[in-house]
Order: sequence, then structure tokens, then C-alpha cells
Amino acid sequence: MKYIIAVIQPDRLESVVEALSEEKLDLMTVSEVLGRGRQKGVAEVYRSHVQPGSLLRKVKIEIALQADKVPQAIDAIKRGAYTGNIGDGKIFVLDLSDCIRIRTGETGESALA
Amino acid sequence: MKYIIAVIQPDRLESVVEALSEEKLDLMTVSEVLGRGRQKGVAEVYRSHVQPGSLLRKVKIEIALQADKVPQAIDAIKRGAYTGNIGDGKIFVLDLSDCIRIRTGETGESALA
Amino acid sequence: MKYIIAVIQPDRLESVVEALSEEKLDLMTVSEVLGRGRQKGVAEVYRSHVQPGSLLRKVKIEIALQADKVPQAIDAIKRGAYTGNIGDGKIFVLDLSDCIRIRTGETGESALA
Amino acid sequence: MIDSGDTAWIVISSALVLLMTPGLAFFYGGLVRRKNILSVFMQCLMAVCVVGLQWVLFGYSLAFGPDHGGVIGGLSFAGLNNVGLLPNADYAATIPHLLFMVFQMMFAVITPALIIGAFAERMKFSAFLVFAVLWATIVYDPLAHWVWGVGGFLRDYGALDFAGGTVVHISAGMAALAAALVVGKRKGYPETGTPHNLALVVLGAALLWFGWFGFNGGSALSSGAISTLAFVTTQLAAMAGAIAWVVLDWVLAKRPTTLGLLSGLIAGLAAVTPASGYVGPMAALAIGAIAGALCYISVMFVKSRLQYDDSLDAFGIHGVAGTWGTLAVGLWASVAFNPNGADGLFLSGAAHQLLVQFVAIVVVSAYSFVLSFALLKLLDKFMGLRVSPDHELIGLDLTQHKESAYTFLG
Amino acid sequence: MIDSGDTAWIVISSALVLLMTPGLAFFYGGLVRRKNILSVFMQCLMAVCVVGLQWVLFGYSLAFGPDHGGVIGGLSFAGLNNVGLLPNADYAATIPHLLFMVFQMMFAVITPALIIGAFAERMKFSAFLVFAVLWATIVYDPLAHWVWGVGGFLRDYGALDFAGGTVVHISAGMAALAAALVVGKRKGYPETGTPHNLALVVLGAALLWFGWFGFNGGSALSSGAISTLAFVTTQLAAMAGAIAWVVLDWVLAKRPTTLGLLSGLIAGLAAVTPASGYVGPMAALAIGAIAGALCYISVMFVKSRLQYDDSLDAFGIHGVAGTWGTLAVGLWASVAFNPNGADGLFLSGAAHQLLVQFVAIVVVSAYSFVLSFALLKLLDKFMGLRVSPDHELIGLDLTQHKESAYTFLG
Amino acid sequence: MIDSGDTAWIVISSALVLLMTPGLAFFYGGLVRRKNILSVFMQCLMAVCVVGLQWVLFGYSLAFGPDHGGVIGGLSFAGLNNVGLLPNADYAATIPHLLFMVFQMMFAVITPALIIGAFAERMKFSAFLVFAVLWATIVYDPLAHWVWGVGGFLRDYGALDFAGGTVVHISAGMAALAAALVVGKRKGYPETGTPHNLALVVLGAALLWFGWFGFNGGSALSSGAISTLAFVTTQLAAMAGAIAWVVLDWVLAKRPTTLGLLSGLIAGLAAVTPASGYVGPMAALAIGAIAGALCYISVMFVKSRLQYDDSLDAFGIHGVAGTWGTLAVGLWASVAFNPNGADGLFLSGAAHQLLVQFVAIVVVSAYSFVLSFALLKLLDKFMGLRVSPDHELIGLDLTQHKESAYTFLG
Ligand SMILES: Nc1ncnc2c1ncn2[C@@H]1O[C@H](COP(=O)(O)OP(=O)(O)O)[C@@H](O)[C@H]1O
Ligand SMILES: Nc1ncnc2c1ncn2[C@@H]1O[C@H](COP(=O)(O)OP(=O)(O)O)[C@@H](O)[C@H]1O
Ligand SMILES: Nc1ncnc2c1ncn2[C@@H]1O[C@H](COP(=O)(O)OP(=O)(O)O)[C@@H](O)[C@H]1O
Repeated sequence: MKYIIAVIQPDRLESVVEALSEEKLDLMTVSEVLGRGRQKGVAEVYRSHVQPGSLLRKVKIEIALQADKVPQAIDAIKRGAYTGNIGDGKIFVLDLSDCIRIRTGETGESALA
Repeated sequence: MKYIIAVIQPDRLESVVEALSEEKLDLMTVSEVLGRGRQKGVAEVYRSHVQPGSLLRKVKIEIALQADKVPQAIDAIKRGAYTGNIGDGKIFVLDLSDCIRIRTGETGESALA
Repeated sequence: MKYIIAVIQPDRLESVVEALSEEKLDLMTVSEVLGRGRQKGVAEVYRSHVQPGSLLRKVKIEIALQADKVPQAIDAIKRGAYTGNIGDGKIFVLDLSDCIRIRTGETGESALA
Repeated sequence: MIDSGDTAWIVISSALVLLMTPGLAFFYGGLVRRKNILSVFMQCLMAVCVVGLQWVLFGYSLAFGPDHGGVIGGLSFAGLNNVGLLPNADYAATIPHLLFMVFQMMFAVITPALIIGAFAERMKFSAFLVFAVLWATIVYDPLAHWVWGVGGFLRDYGALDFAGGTVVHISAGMAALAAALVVGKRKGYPETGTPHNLALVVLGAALLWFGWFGFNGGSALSSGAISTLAFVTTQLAAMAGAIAWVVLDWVLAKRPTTLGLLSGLIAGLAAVTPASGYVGPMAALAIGAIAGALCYISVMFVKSRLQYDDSLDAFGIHGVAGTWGTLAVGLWASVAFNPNGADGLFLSGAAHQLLVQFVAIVVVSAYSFVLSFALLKLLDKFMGLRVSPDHELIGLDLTQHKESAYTFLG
Repeated sequence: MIDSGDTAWIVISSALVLLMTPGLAFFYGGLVRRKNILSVFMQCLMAVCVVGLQWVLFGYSLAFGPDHGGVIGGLSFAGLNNVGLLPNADYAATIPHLLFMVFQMMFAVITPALIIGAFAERMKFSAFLVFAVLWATIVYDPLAHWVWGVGGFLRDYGALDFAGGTVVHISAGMAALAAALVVGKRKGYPETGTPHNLALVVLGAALLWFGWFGFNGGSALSSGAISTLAFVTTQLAAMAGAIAWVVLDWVLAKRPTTLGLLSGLIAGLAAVTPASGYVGPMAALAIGAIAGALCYISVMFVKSRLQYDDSLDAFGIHGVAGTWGTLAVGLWASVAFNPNGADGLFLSGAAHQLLVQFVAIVVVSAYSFVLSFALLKLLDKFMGLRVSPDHELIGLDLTQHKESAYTFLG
Repeated sequence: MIDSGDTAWIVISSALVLLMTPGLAFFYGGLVRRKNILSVFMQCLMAVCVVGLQWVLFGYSLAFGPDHGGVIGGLSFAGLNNVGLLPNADYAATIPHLLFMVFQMMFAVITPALIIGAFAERMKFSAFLVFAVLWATIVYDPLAHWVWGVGGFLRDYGALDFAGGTVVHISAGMAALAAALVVGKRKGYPETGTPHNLALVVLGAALLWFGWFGFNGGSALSSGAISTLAFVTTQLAAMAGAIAWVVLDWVLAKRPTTLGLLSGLIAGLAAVTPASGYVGPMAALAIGAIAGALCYISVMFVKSRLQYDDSLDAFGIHGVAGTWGTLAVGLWASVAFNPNGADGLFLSGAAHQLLVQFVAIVVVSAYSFVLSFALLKLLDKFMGLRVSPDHELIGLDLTQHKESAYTFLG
């Protein structure tokens, strides 16, 4: 089992969710983050003092899934998140050793879905 | 060492924290997330245009702990988070290769606590 | 490849980012979390009813990087986050099995940077 | 004869009192959990609209129409018939009758909104609307007639209520108590979270404070000595109430809190309401300070002992402070300040006015409690008052209104 | 002769109308995405400043200076020359001329701000500023002269617009439609997110509502029967508009929504504006309710059919409601309520006033639409109206103003 | 003789000025970090309560009681003795004396609140309360007597301060400078974060702007030509100040910013305060624009050069603008606009009034700075002014008040 963490542009969330849905990957956890990457931040100005800004708003998506579905997931995320600009984001793949569904107590792969 | 990520209903946070405390699992990191799972989202309406809503507020708990405490932790989370309804949430278990306490520089298992 | 998760005091973020920069570790993802650790929370009072507060605001930093840069990263985080007080925070190191850059499709170590 | 200065003051007072209902919406809305704030906004704002409509259609007439037997006003002003741009000297000889009507409307609409504090976070929107209109009709309108209407029996008996201690605060407070009992506790009570946004609560309190000058000052129905007196007593009682609560918080809970300050402020304002045009400034300080202390005790000790869930302390603050303030008229009222008032215990040495005030309190409290209780029981039976438990869990905003107040992302 | 009561009322009315522009900023600002809220604030607040400056330098003179051929006011009041502390009996005999000027200024500054709703989230700040000043000069000032200026041709023709149905709401609404067409849709439309903070939208609506009493009530330019009438009709139309939208929402979208309630409220307020001092309270209820329904239809069905991106429905609400309200004067106006008005269709049985109103609507709409369209096309050519696509993506706050409204951390 | 129009205006003005303190709380509260917003609210609101109490007990008497030697007012009005519902012709012949007292109270309570900007995010709440009451007693009350009290030596000398340029803004500004020096920099300065919620800052500025019409317009103490003049000059200076700052931002920092606009607005309002009832509209434009530029320079260049931590620029804006505005009276005052004023340099060609204004500035500045400095040093010694470093880190809301403004979850 794998645990995917993807960091994308905030306004691509809907299209990524859609693309994942097409692959029947419907389960995920989403959060708001700040990203520091190649995309340069925008300096901010307060009472005329410039504050070098380096963190930009991003959205993080986490998906726990079977190992063999990883390529599909990556494709879907790419499809939904790609614009070709710096800042499009990254996908990280980690190993997942177990998963438990609280409601039923199921564990392992059957708890993923 | 293991790294547990649990996604639960927001209003179960207090009882999960309590249940974990009873097992002497006092250390954790909590954040606000949006979840897409089996529980159906509620459509929203703005100026009479319906927006299909699919993301529901959830709480994410992260706990780094010794491998042998994982069953206890899972039990406690289940105890605190269980209501029997769809949306109760999931627990993900990942491997943790190291842990460092910034204040003392301790590493490994002794830094967990 | 490794995936570092560090939880630090909110007001140390800037100095940690700076310290990481000095090591040429410029890429990261930052989020707001609540931490429960050794540092005692502050009880809150609403209409004179005391609410035992146990969660304190913290900042979480995530960094995906080559395994051999982990010591540098840990040092930098320690340097930036250390104050010597309880609550300084922790660093967790996980294994990262893959990384993909959405814009170019690069994978593995070359996608990290 | 219409006076331009009096009219200017009552027009602006009417606007100020209107602003209090959104103020209340922010006050209550910041106190509830994030998932229920819009339900509070909807209830407050729709109270203005539906009760306002009831008011022009027949409510005003029931309250202020020509008297029938001391208990009700009849229907000759229904649909604003006979309510025109000339003054109605019975109530205010220097402003248009229509202006008196609309000023009073603002009181009629905020009173049911005050009750929301008792059943916030669990009441069905439809049930609230029906409740608000019926409650205005069978509780508020008669009470307003008894106390303020020419021929009203409490007015004739000599009860003094300058700006609504009985009609507004006691009646709403007792209804709130009834509602807390009938509707029942929130799921998970008393672990029902902390105020989700105190900045909104401060905003609400600021607007209430600002609007209260129109509420009390405008009740002079003219611009001059009495409106000034009401303005000053209002300000002093608010300050004293806030200070009292802050001091008690500091001593008993170790820290002065923002919500404490605001609670004391509202307590002071509610308490001085019935007295504002009858007592002097120093009396107002005493009324406010004691109101802060009494409400502190009621919210802190009584409520937690009795274990009813008056979510936002509508009874604990408005009911208690309104009762105290109405009594206080019997203590500190002084004809030196207002010749249309009376001399209270401390000036005349006689307890007569105090007794009259006490009787008015008992009558109004009992009437409001009993009728509110019965009305709510009835509505519960016929349409159900509460949302379903899972809707309560998800939150009223999404389930009753299909909206979220704040986006999480973007 | 200056009357202290009239002056008090118009001074406070001016302050109330000023408060409406920040109110509008909150209303619009809460509706846009988090990344664009400051751009809305900046546009609204700078509209006050730059158009206000234009007004004292020459705008007031163009609108209210001595007439030239029924179409424009000339420059004899430019730089506030001849605008002093004595009354100008042409407009208001009991308040200083300077007060009339500043009261009118508040109308002049909010009108361009209303248009912002149409092009929010994508317009360049510099382009907005130039647009606002030029639009005020070539559209607002002449229109104000035609309808309100002594000698203005629509005024002489008999068109009635008590507080700005044509001059403010129709002119802004038609300009908004032109702007939505010229500026084009937002990137990603119609997936442009949900309101990022409805609490701010409620705050904005509350301030607008409060301020509107000055807008309509102050347009009596004195304190007495007519200001009272305008106050009451304003309140009733607002209530009725809100109720109408809520009912339609409930029936057609299954749930009553907060944004729906507020939209209906604003629709009712905008619609009653031209009629507020000419019609009775019951007519106001009808005007408000119908306005709620018409705007509901326009926003719900017409806009989605025609697929222009009037981001925050500046045309759909202000344009539609302003048009309806202006017509409604021809239906319900009554000299029994205001001797300076007229008798509409329902009182006189004659369609004369209705026809006059209709002509005024056509003239004002056409003028505003055509000139706004041309002006925007021109500006687009010379300086560009839109920010670049990646700036639109990152948000106008960071790219146009180098600020974020909210910190994410700390 | 009490005039209903004058009374209406001063009553509403008092309410408007009261609203400014919550306005200031939002303005300051939005600028600080999330963890300190409630501490700002608490300080602002308690300033109203405790200084208000001081005012009715003895402060008013010290300031406006019968004169003793030109320097202080004595105690004959203490506890509001002899302050009743009849006019006190010394100050305002057409409104109740009690109304003059409460209008002035609103000035007395906001002045210490202004100083909060200098030591926000690090001062102990208890120390603040003691400071506020003592400062009001030894700094504000005497200054108010000197400048505004009958017999006050600066008043007799001919110094003109229409609505508080010296008494309010310079005195608060100099105290702020002293406080910034005595209390010291915040931990981590100058890396102390960006404003956590600019929407609240805009809200605060809007309420301040709205309230300022009562502040300046009400200072006419009647409703008519002078209140109108003050209203108009207030509005024009605000606009001009905002435009000036925005232009400088645009040129020097490449982008026009929201906080810049608001800062310029407040600068313009503060600067026109002493001049508002003495100068004409065009002078107000100049005063406002120059104020915006001067404050820009002071905040941008002087502060960063001198490295004191005036957290929210209480000195940099109120002190600087108040000084400039007080001088400006000596330049543009004109008896054509206000016969009770004087002719400034530009009208009379004589520098006399300018010199008088200059002397008043020096006296008031020196007095306020020295006494504030000494008072703060003393308090620091006896009770400590600052919270502990770890409390500063965790934030004042949790450590001083045991509350968080916003929940993170739920
Ligand atoms: N090595 C990394 N570790 C953690 N987060 C990263 C890393 N690299 C990129 N990110 C996240 O991905 C986001 C996009 O990265 P960026 O370099 O801007 O995009 P791109 O790869 O398209 O050039 C960043 O803002 C950051 O949040
Ligand atoms: N495969 C997954 N990957 C990531 N997050 C998940 C996954 N499955 C569930 N979740 C998270 O857990 C939450 C609860 O899941 P849900 O399916 O609604 O509950 P249940 O398992 O009780 O039916 C979801 O809202 C989502 O945040
Ligand atoms: N075992 C753990 N699992 C998850 N998060 C932890 C763990 N231990 C600490 N943390 C996070 O680190 C933060 C700092 O920990 P704390 O014990 O207060 O600091 P210190 O280690 O310096 O004493 C906590 O608030 C929590 O967010």
C-alpha cells in the first residue's frame, strides 16, 4: 500500500478531484498549506515596509491506495494539475504499512476503499 | 518506530485525545483538513446556483510512537472516534525511520516521548 | 530519498527557513497545526467556565530530500528552531519511495530539487 | 406640531435600533461554532422581516391601537390604517404617527431575536419562523399594550418601563428559559466548544452598544433633557456592568476576559433600559454594576447547577438584568430627573413604586414563561422544533441553508 | 433660514450614506475569493476619494450648477465657488448649501463603486481609477443634472426619482452590464468559487441597510413627514424583498439561504429608492416583494442563460431593481403622501406618470449603457482593463497591491 | 434654552464618538498578530470603562470645572455635582449640561486608547489600566482645561483647537512616543509579522471615519453652519490624505496598498481635527494631503532610522498629523468661515496665529511627553509594564486573558 502526498496549485483542486474520480479514486484528504518552491513568492508591503514573501498558498492532497493504483493516481493528478508553469507542484509517494477503517475495524487493503 | 495518521470527525477530537491519554499517549500533532470519503458531501447553494459540495471538514491527528504501542493507539483512536456512522474516519500507519527532539538533540525512540 | 516532517514554534519559522536556505534547502511545504506535547497548554475561560486547553499552535514543515542531505537539514532546523525551552519541537524522518514533478514529469531524485 | 429636531432624533434612533438586530446576529454568531453561524444570522435577520411584516399588518394595532379592556389594542390600526404622517398625540405629539410606529417596530423585531440565544445551534429554521410570528402576536403585542399602550392595565397601575425592561428583556428572557427547557440540550453539552470568533462577538457588542443609545435615548420620543438623561445613564450602566464582570472574572477565574467584559456590558445595558429615563447618572452606575454581578452569578453558578442549556445565556443575561433593572426603577427613580416618572424608595422612603414594579415583573414573567412554554410544546408536537441529530452534527448552515460561512480553501 | 433639526438630519444622513461605501466593500469583498478581497476594498475606498475630489473640483458644478440648456450645469460652482454656508433655496432652503453639496457627494461616490460588482476579481486598479473619474464626469454628472438639477430636462419633463433609482441604480446597473461584456469572463468561469466569507457579506448588508435610511430619508432634505415616509417605505421594501427571495429559494432551491435573503434585501432597498418619498407603506411592501422576485429571476435564469459574467450581480440586482422601482413610482405615487409628487396609475387611473417614468428609464439606460460601453472600450485600447492571466490566478491582492488580507500563520 | 435640533445632533455625535473606540480596537486589532488581538480589544474597551468612570467621578470636573489659576478645573463638578439637564452656557447654551459632559467623555476615553498602538503586543493589562486612569488624570484633564476650559491659559492665549488636535492627537502621540521608548521593542522586532486581518483594519477605519463626523462635527456643539463646515472639511481632508499616501506608495513602493490608503485617511482625519471648524474646504484638501505625505515620511523614514518600536504608529500618525493640523490652523483659519476663529497667515498675512499655535504645540507636546515618560518609568518600577518573554511569545490573549479570538477547529 502507498500513501501519496501531492502539493498543487489551489485553483487546480477541482480538476484534480475530477480527474481522480474518473479513475475511481474517490477517497482523499485535502488541506491548505504554504509552499516554498521554484516559483518565486510575491513581496508584500505593509505601511510601506517591504516584506520579502516566499511562501505561496498551495493545496495538499493525501491519498492512501493500493500500490498498483499509484501510476493511475499520478497520471490523474498530473492531468488535473498541469498548466506547464513553475509552481504546478509535486507528488510524493510513501510506503503505507497499514490502514484501519474506524467504523468497521477492517484493516489492510480492504480498509483503503 | 511508526507514524500514525488518523482522520476523524471534528467533534470527536476531544474524546480521542482523552482515550489516547488513558493509554499515556500524550504527544500528537493535530490539523484541520477536508475529507472526501464515503460520506456524501452536502451541496451548497449561492445566489440560487447549486454547487456540488464533496469535501467535509475533518480533523487529522499525527502520532509518532514506538512500533509496539501501535495497537494501543489504534484501539484508543477507535474508542474515541467510533460512532458507527459513515464518515467515522480512517487510520493510516507509516514507518518512521528517525525522530529528533530539537531541544535536547536526542534521537530515535528516546526522542519520541 | 527521505521525507522530513518537523514541528516547530510558530515564531521560529522565519529563522528555520533561513537556516535551511543557507544549506541550499529551499523547497518545502509549510502548514499550521496544533501540538500537544510536553509544553503545557493554557486553560481558556469563556463566560467564566474554564476550558482545559491542551493544544498549542505550532508550525509543521515538510521537506522531501535526498537521503544524504538529511543530516544537514536536521542541523539547519535545529539551528533555526532551538531556544532551549520545552515546546521547541521535533523532527520526524520517513522514507520516501518516489517523487514526481508535475510540470516536467521528472521522477525520483531529480524531481526533488 | 411636528418638530424637526425631535423627528431627526427619533428617525435616527429607529435606524440605530434596527442596527441592533444585525449587532445581535454578530454577537450570537461569533459565540456559536463555525458550522452554525449562518443559522444564527438567518434567524436574526428573518425575525426582522417576518415580525416586521406582522407588525405593520396587525401587531402594531394589537399593541398600540385604541384600548380594549386594558388588555389589547384591537385592529383599528391594522394594515397601518389611520397611521399617517400627522402626530398621534397619545404617544408622541411632535413626530409623525408613522414614525412612532416604525420606532416601535424595531423593538418588536429584536425581542424574538433575543430568544435565539437559548436554542441556538439546534432549532429548525421553519419552526423558528412560526414561533417568532406567533410569539410576537400572543406574547409581545399584549405585553407592549399592557405596559406602554394608553389604557394598558400595567401602565394604569403605575408600572414604569422606560425603554423595555419588562416588555423586551424580561419577556424575551423568560421565553428563553422556556425554550431552553423545551428544546433541550445540545448534543454533547456541556462540551459544545468555545466561541469560534470573538472578533465578531466584539463587533456585535459594539453595534448593540451604539444602537442602544437609540433604544433608550429614542424612548424619550423627543430630543432634549430626557433623551440626554437616557443617553448618559445608558453609557454609565454599560461601563459599570463591564467593570463589575471584569473584576469578578479577575478575582474568581484569575483572568479578566473579553467575553466577560462584553457580557457585563450587555448586562448593564439591559438593566438600565427600564430605568434609563427615570434615574440619575449615579444610580445608573449602581444599576449597571449590580447587574454585572447578578448576571455573573446567574451564568456562572445558577446555570451550571441547574443544567439547562441556555446556549448563549439569553435568560441568564437579558432575563436577569431586565428583572433587576425593572426593580431598580422602584429604588432610584426620581421626579427631579423626570417629572413623568416617580420617586423610588431611596428618594421618597416609600416602597410603593418598588411594589408596583415587583407586581409588573411577576405578571410579565409569568405570562411570558407560560405562554412561551405552551407555544413551544405545541409547535414541537405539530412540526418539531429540533433538527435531526446528524444535521446537528454536520451543522445547521449546511443542512438548513446549504451554505458555509467561510471557505476553507480559496 | 437654517433649521437645526433639518441640518442635524442631513448631516447625519450624509455620514450614513458615506458609510454605505465601506458597507458595499464588505458586501462585495466577502463574496469574492480570499485572494481578491483587498482589491475590492481598494476600488471601493478609492472611488470615494477620487470621485469625491472630482466632485468638489467640478463634478458638483456640472450636476447642480446653474443650468445650460437642460443638459448640464456649467462651471460656476467649480472648486466650490459660490457654495457656502448659507442655504441654496433652489435645492434646500433650511440647510447650508455646503451640506447639500456634501450629501450629494456621497451619492456621486457610491455610484461608480456599485459597478465594481461587474468586473470584480480581474480589473486593473489603475484602469479602475481612470474609469471611475471619467464615468462620473460623462455619465453620472449629466444624469444627475437631467433628473435632479433645476432646469434638467427630465426633471422638467416630470420624471420622479426620489433618491436615485435612475441616477444611481439604473446608471450603475447599465454600466455594470456594459462592463461585464467589455471586460469579459473571469478565468475558469463559471467555476469561480463560493463566497469566501459570508459573515463579511452580512456585515456589508447591515451597513448598507443602515446607511440606506440616510440615502432615502435624507433625500427629503429636511426632517419631518417626508423623511419619515421615506424611512418607513425603505424599511418595508427591504423586508418584503428579503422575504420574497427567501420564499423563492425555499421553493425552487429547496433551502432558504443567507445570500438569498441579503440579495432580496438589497433588491428591495434599491427598488424603493426612487419611490421612497412618493408612495405609501403598503405600496412599499409590494415594490419590495416584486423587486425580490424580479431580481431572483434575473440572477437565476437570465444571467445563466446569457452567460455574461456580472461577477457579483451589479446589473442583475441594482439595474433590475432600479428599473422596476422607477416604473413603480408611476404606479403607486400619491400626492396624499407627498404633495410634490404625483398620482400614479393606481390612484389617478391615468398612465401619464407611468409613461413619463418609462421614458426616463429608457433615456437614462441607453445613455449610461452606450457611454459606459464606449468609455470602457477606449480605456481597454489605451491602457488595458484586465490584469494578466497569471496575476488573475495568483490574485489581485498580491499582484496589484502586494498585500494579503489574512495571514495564514501567526 | 434647549434646542431639539442641536441636542439631537450632539446626542448622535456622542454616540458616533463612542463608536470610534471599538473602531480603533478593530483598526489596531487587525494589525497585530492573531495571538494578541483580544488584548487590544480589552485595552480599548476597558479604557472606555475605567476612564469613563474617572471622568464622571472627577475627570470632567478637573477639565471643565470652574477654573483655578488657568491650569485646572477644581472639584465642584466631581461626581457630576451641579451637572444637570439645564444648559451650561459657558460651553453650550442650547443643550443640557449633562450632554456636554458625556460628549466630552467620549474624547477623554479614546485618547488613552490611541496610545495603545505604541505598546501593543507586550504590555500587561493591569499596568495598562493603572496607566490609563493616571494618564487621564495628570495629562489629559489638565490639557483639556488649558485648551478648552473657560479660563484655561492656552485658550486665553488664543490657541485654537476645534476638536482635539492638541488635546487628543498631540497628547496621545507624544505619550505614544514616550511609551515606545520606555516599554521597549517587541521580541524579534522588526520581524514582528504582517497584519493578521486587513478586513478588520478596514472595518476599524470605516468606523473611525464614520465616527469622526461626530468628533469634529459635534465639536460645533450645535447644528448648523459650523457643524456643516466641520463635516465637509473632515471628509475632504480624509480623502486627500488617502490619495496622498496611495500616490506615494505607488511611486516609492511600486504598489498602492490598502494599509497605505487607510493610514493616509487617518492622517488626514487627525490633521484636520483642530482645524475642521475654522478653515474652508479647499484648505482642508491641502491639510489632508500634506498630512498624508508627512506621516508617510515619518513612518517610512524617520521610524526606521530611529529604530523605536511604535508598533502601530500611534506617534507616527496621530502625533505627526495632530502637530501639522494644529499648525495649519495658523495658516488657513478664516473668520469668513467661523467668526469665533481667527485669520491665519494666508488670510491676514500675519504670522500671529501661527505663532500662538506653535507655542501651544510646544507646551502640550512637552507636557505630555515628560509626564507620560515619568509616569511609565514609575509604573515600570512599581508594577512592571511588560509581560514575561514567554508570555509575549505565546501571546497576550492566552496568557493575559485565557482566551483565543478564533478557534482553530470547529
Ligand atoms: N522538496 C520538496 N519538499 C517539500 N515540498 C516541496 C518540495 N518541492 C516542492 N515542494 C512543494 O511543491 C510546491 C511546488 O513546487 P515548485 O518548485 O514551485 O513547482 P515546480 O516543481 O512546478 O517548479 C512548492 O510550493 C512546495 O509546496
Ligand atoms: N484512501 C484514503 N486516502 C486518504 N484519505 C482517506 C482515505 N479514505 C478515507 N480518507 C479520509 O477519511 C475520512 C473518512 O472517510 P469515510 O469514507 O467518509 O469514512 P468511513 O470509512 O467511516 O466510511 C474521509 O473524509 C477522508 O478524509
Ligand atoms: N510523538 C509525537 N507525535 C506527534 N507529534 C509530536 C510528538 N511529540 C511532539 N510532537 C509535536 O511537537 C511539538 C513539540 O513537542 P514538545 O514535547 O512540546 O516539545 P519538546 O520536545 O521541546 O519538549 C508538540 O506540540 C507536537 O505538535
